[in-house]
Amino acid sequence: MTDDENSRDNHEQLRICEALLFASDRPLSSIAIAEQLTEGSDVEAILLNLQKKYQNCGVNLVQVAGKWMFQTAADLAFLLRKEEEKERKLSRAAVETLSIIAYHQPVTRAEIEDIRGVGLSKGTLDVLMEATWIKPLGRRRTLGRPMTYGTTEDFLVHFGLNSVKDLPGLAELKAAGFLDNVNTSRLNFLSDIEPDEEQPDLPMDDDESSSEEQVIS
Amino acid sequence: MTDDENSRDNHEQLRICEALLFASDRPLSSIAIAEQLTEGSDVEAILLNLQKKYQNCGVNLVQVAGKWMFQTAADLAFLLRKEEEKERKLSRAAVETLSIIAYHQPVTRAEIEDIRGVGLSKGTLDVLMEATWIKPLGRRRTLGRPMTYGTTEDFLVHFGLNSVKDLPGLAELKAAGFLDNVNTSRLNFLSDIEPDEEQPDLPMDDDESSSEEQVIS
Amino acid sequence: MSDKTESENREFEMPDPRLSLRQDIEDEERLIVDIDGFEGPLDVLLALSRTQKVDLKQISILELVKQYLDFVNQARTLRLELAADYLVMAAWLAYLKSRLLLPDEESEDEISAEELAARLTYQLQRLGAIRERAAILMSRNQMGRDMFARGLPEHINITRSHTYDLSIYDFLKAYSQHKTREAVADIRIHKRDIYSMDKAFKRLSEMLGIALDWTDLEQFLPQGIEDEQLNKSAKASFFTASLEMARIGKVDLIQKQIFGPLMIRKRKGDDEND
Repeated sequence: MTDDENSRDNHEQLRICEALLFASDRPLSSIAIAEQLTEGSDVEAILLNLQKKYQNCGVNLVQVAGKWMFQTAADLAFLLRKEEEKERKLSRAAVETLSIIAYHQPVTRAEIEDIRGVGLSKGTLDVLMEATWIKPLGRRRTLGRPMTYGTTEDFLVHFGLNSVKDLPGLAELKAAGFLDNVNTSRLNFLSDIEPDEEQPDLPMDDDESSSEEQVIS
Repeated sequence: MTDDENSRDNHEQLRICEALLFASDRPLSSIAIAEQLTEGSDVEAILLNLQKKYQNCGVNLVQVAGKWMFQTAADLAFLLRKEEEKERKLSRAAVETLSIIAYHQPVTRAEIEDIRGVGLSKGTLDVLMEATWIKPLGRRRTLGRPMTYGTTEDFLVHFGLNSVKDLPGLAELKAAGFLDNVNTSRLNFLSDIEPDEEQPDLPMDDDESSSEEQVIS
Repeated sequence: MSDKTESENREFEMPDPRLSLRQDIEDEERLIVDIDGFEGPLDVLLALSRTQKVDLKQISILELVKQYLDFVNQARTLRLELAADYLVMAAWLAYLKSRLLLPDEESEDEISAEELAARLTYQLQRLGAIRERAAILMSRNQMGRDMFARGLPEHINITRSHTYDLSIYDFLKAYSQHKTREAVADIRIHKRDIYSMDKAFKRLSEMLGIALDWTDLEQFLPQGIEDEQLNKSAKASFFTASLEMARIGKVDLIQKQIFGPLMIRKRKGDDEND
């Protein structure tokens, strides 16, 4: 292939990427995109090129939930904001519960209640699940095998996060010890803290590497 | 306004146009677009500019019935999915049947009908099977040797579950607000789900030679 | 409620608006608390700690305990119904206060007062921290509000593992709805053996002729009933029957102490009228 042909081919691959991503209202993984490209194409490089191309446009190519998608530029929010489209009205309890789940996942209902110091009213988890922001993650291998919850890809997309590792202030919370195991005996400061030796279930506990799988759902 | 400012403003108007057309769920008239731009902007000129910008891209700005919209470039139409491959919604009956199979597996067709209190229309199991969410598990050692069904690996992958035991139990559904209309005391009338482990069904046998994969469950 | 994010953001710099010093009340130091606005005792403690206008790391637990107990007392003065949670916390804080004030006795079993105070501080800080994160999270640009995805998506031939679209929510909802219907259909009330009131009335009337003086009602109960439920039923029916007989003037009833035996006697001169 001549240089000229080569660059023409590159341009073609970029166009295909562009068409795929532009047509979709969901983030696409680079693997899914690569399937549509000529074999041997460097999909990551093409995506970065495309991202650069749209850098200053009204539409940007962003990475969310470990995938790629086009969305309108954040600085145009005030112009585009649709007032009539009611944003999801979440109760204070729901907002707090959502952030506890996001930062502590996988987390059980009892742990959420412990952190908030109050029982979780019926329907709070239901509302968050209906919004497709949380999902059951599996059971903890402890007494009673309680269900744990975590956030979904939709959650990441909605808040423009590439992964749960990108949650604002995660490192500070961790450093302050606020993400340590939650003792779920109610009013736990009344009783002595039992050493929590339970095996963390499932993906995503404190080690960074495992949270990756969690993001991809 | 200096020339420089002027061109910056033009670029801004172009960006707004671009974002509006990208996010709109229908083609927009130039009048509708003009409403969102700074007064006195030459909307037609901006749109023509934008059209030119996208001329050789994977996406083009086209005019349909006097209105403007972004569309995948005609030469990339091969990327577009054929209509019949569109994502389909499952019927209510199918979703319910799937949930019963998931919670009660291994379960026969007659049992599903018994549990739902209504006959299973032809094709419901086929649809679930086609979706690769259920599979035959083997025959029950009872009169008539009816086929039993269970969920597949794909089913677990789809919902991000490790095992069917990770499905929330009744008490958890209740706590999450799903069973709102059920009086708690009545929950006693409902048995919680215990995945049937003790008595595995017979593997598919002699009379079906095809069964190799199905045995492995 | 409407500008939730904004007001929640502010909440972190200013004393909680739900705690206010009301000037129009004689005792101008009185802390008026909007209990409905709070979600549990920890929430109240957190709000109170913010009125100290110090970094959460330097909260004075003693001061906080005082404020909380004041808060509970105020609520009681106002006859506001306080949930048990609040009272449990009050009791615990009072205990903590006494422990903090008294010289600590060396004890192996008990956790030191300082340790208890530290745990409370930790809980408050943790809740405070997650609240801040919640506010930051909600103030982020949100999809569908501040930024938008393609409004006119075109179907692209991306191979997906599934052609069917089903969310876990819809899946669980379907099963729950099924269970809800089942719950309604499955109610069965089992027939129970009962000892009818008529039967009790008859037996009591007959036996009263034999008993001459005050007799414990229990004595009239039929003997040898094995079924506990039936026994209870008999007891209830005999009690009701005795009341009925007292009402129509056939017997006198007396009970000398609460939960004591119920004594019954045929009313004098009843025979003549009969």
